[in-house]
Amino acid sequence: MQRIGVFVCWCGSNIAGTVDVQAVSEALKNEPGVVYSTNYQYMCSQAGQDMIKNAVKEHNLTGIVVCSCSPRMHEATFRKTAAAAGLNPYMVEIANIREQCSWVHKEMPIGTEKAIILGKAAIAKVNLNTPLIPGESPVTKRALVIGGGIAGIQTALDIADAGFPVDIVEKQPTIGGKMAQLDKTFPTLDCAACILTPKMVDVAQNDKIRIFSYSEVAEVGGFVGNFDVKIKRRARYVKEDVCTGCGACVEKCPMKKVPNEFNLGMDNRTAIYIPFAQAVPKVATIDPNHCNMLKNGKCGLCAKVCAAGAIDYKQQDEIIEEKYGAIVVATGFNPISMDKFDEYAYNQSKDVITSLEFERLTNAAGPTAGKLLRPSDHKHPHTIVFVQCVGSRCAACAEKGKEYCSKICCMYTAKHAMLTRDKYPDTEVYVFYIDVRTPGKNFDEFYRRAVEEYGVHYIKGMVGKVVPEGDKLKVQASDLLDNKQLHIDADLVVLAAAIEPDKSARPLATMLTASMDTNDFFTEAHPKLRPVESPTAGVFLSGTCQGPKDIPETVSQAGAAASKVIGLLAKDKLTGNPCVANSDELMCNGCSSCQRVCPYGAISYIDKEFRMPDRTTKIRRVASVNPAVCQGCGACTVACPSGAMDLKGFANEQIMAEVDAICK
Amino acid sequence: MQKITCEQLIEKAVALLNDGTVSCVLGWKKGEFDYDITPALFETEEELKNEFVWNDFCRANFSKYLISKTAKCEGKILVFLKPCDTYSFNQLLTEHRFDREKVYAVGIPCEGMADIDKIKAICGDGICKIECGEKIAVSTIYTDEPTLIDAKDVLAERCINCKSKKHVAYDELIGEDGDVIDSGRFDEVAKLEAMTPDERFAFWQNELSRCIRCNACRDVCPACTCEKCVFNNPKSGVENKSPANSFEEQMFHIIRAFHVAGRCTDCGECSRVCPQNIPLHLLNRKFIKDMNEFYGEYQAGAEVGSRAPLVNYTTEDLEPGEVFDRGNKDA
Amino acid sequence: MNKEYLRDEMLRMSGVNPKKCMKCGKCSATCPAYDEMEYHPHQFVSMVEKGDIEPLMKSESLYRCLTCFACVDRCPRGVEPAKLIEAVRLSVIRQQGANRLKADDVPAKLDDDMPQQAIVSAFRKYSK
Amino acid sequence: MQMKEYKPLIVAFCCNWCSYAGADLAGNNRLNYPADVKIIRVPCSCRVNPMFILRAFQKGADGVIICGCHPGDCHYTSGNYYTRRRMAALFSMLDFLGIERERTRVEWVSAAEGAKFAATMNDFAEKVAALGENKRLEDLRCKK
Repeated sequence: MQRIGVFVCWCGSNIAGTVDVQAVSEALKNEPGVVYSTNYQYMCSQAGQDMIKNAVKEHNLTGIVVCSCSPRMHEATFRKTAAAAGLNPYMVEIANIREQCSWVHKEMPIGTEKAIILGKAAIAKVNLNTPLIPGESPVTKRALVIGGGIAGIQTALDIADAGFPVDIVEKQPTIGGKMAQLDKTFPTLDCAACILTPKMVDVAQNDKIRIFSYSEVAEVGGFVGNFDVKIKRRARYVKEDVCTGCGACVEKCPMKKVPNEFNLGMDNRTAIYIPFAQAVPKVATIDPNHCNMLKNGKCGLCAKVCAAGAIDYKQQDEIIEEKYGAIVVATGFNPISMDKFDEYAYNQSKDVITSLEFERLTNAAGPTAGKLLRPSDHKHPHTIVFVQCVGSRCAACAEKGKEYCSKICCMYTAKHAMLTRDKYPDTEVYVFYIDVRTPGKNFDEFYRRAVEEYGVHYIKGMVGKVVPEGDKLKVQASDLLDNKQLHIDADLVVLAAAIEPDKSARPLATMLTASMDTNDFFTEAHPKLRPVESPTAGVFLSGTCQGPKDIPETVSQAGAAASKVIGLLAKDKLTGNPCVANSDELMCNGCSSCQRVCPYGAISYIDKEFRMPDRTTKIRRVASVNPAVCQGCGACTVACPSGAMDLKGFANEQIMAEVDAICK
Repeated sequence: MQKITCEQLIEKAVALLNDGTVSCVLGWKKGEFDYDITPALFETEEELKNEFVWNDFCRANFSKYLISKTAKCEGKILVFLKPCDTYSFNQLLTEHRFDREKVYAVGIPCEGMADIDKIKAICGDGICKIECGEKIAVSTIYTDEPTLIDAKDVLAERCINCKSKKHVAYDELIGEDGDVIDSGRFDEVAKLEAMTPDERFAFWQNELSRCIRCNACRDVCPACTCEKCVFNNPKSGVENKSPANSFEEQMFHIIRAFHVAGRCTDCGECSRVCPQNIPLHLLNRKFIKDMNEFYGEYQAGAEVGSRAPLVNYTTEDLEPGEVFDRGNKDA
Repeated sequence: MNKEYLRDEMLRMSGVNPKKCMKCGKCSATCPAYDEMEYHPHQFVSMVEKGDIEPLMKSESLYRCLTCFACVDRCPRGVEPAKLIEAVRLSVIRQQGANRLKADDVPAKLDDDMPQQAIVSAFRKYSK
Repeated sequence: MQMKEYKPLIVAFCCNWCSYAGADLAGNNRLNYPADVKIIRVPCSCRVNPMFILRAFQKGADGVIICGCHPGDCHYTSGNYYTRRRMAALFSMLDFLGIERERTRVEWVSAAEGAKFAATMNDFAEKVAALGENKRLEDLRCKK
């Protein structure tokens, strides 16, 4: 039997004004388990807390009920008080007689009656409370960043800067991501490479950071502070630690007709290749689908010319196992496929391109060495039509486009239009828009400059169709403000394709038990207050895997994710919330209902041996809750048909006792 | 009349027993009365030949027995499964309740089982002998000549509304597989739904007040496989072994139906074994009907590993307050 | 006629929700009959939403729409302007029905030389 | 027997993160609702077991209301979605058994919706009071 002390707070006149506190403490004196009951003006004051501490000692209390303000206000305070008096802090219950009683009821008798009932419910619960001790788990002081774009790079640099080792897993042969493909960045028109490549070099030179390029995450186990990750390093047929990146092999490789993915297929590369000049790590990779040596054993030229002897045709995929304390997802985005947009003739004409292709066409390291030439005939285009929102804000057909706004297109289109007019003033540039969205520092100024200073024709309306005719592209569009249909003979059409999360994100989310929205963007733990954390403890989000973002936003989110990771890794031990689910193995029948509803993947199954009454043993599959991962929502307790699953601190018995006390 | 003969099944069982595929056979044998066929475990050819029975009264669903039998038996168990039994079989596999490797399942077609109460309504009491052939021949102590009854006329309710003649799980199939049937199994539920709340209350008061809490429904139910039922567990807070009042009866049946909701395959065993003839299956069917209507068609046990509606969700689900506005119910 | 009533009629007949329109103009951009029309597809959507239907009913534009459904196919929001135009057109025909032939009057006007196709069309047209 | 003015007894299960905070806000703003409403704090609406609801009715409650975060806002991401399905099924079943449907309710109340909390409780209490005592689902033995 518990020895419970009841402490009724007046809260000045806040409670005492409508509740007869004296009557409440008197009435509760005779409840089961109560050995002491009193009231005081301010229970939360130092004097009030001392009163509680003294009573614990004097009356040997095992449980405390404080009838006061909301537990959201002072539960933590009174738990500390209890702990100071040597009691387990979870032996404290609060009866909320201020917010939910004295403040909402006006008449003293009614308020007093309800306060007594609320007090009784709290006493009934404390009678069934058990001391709870938060679990502790160690923290592996190493972070994993999945994705080596600007988001992953920035996160890794920031974490390493705090002194923690970081591994980056990147599925391409080099880090750098989409930003490495860009030419200039809005609204400042910095050269993307000039600001990105120094960061890539920093990563390469930082001894806290390891880069697993050409690699993928294959399996994730464990939980916050203790993730076990298997990383698959795909064979690149070149010894990474031996290759000097001299490029002799690339020069000699006879297979020169492989579409170059870095330039989006607008030119060719060799079968052994280094994606671009500033690649990190700067090592060659052999594309097994095109290498003659790997396909049919003939050639071997690269091995012959490699002075370092780095070529290894026998290399195999390799699985690395590593432990991590925290995981950052930075899987980024891709432009959506234009295949379904027949009206824009993307598949019919080489001169209809996406904006990312346009970036490569204007980039000095691109297929045209920075000269703006049409892909079809390498002539200078004189009339360029930009079409915005291609596949963005498209609610009609999920296969075709995305319902959301891709956020970055308005600004990069303004940039493209402006740069084109700047370099080639003889070019007419049309931008067809639905809305121009420029919320950002210096964004609207930038867009207005494109219109006012550079004379870009912004037309409110959409392009309806593009028809290739001769060497022209017949563009039919509407001008809604003039209420006219326009027909433009264009030389080049640039489509601002919507962006979508990388395809690898969905299987990764499953591995991480991190939730995703219907568009495959990762869900944040709270949309406003915890934007860089995933609901799964220890998994953080960086960059466009969480939603469309421009570079400054991505970098700030990357820094925020890093600071969360640092906060986690700085701890030696993680203290959990002790109010977690707990499965009674004797009653669990292993049906898996609880596992299905757990949003955190905290429940796993173990085969457990039970002694039967007839002295035989029986092995049964039973649920086991990982208290470090469980957040204590209780979804599993209701899904469990056998009542084996219960929630500490909010046990079935405790809640029923409250129900009984209220309904008595 | 069943299409597969008893001899065929015995032959199959003996063959599998003798070639060592299985070490025992879960089948039916005669009980105290001819219509009172009970489940039994056979271990020898002799036992099978002497006692194994297959006729219009082999109603028991063996799936649940596999939980305890697979845990005890050394080798594989041969089990005969009617189409409706295969759903329970799959559902138990979904819940990892027995080791599939330890079972050799033989699917057998079923033409529906007879309801002894319907036979008694025709022949009266005092049945001393029943023979199942083309027709069911019923002899009573009061008559010399047996009464011949067409099995179709005395089909059990659950067989009239059979949901599927298709086997969803087996290692081997004897005879031909059938199809999932678009049955009228929800008609009775819909009829109740169309009543006024007062009429419904009266209906259920009448039915549930007969409950004697014998727990037969729970004990036979292939979904009720808890190690310890919440109603037997003093820690659950709802423990009660015998009903003290009408509320506890209702509570028992509501909670039981809720606990098996999404897991119940609608095998109808609960109503079959109820000694008070309470139509308990209607409660389960109500949940099944609701969930089909609210969240899309779902048949528990149709496939192993499927996710039941109550442990699943979409962000667009209807609100609890909207459930009453659906259908043709009174306002 | 009452604006709201007319609008509701159009929405009911067409099953279109013009509120979904985000005013991008792709319907009009894609329309092959644009130059023939006084009111263009996007105007149909916006005018119906405002209840400004009488000018549409009086306009020749109704009969310039080819019902090619390009606008329906291309609309990113699934608004289906062609169905709205069809609804307006239909309501004009229905109103005209008052001073036109009734389907019952058709048989009396038939003669042996009347092509089968014309008879079918007549019934279809006058029974609307 | 002594005739007393009938006061319904209402049990409100409120999730800790939204609705309990919403109830606190109602208090902060001094928004009145009947004292017949007694709140039980649960971590999430998905912690509410149908057994708790039946238990409340058994012990003499006249109405039970469950309040949680708005769908999509659950602190635990998906708890209230499960609540929504479970309670839809349970309420439909209670209705099937002839229990008055106005005695049970699920309402989504955010931490900012103090006014909605008070209004909901006023409305619910009024509806339950109109039904009168809960005779259909009540254990008569427990009634004094």
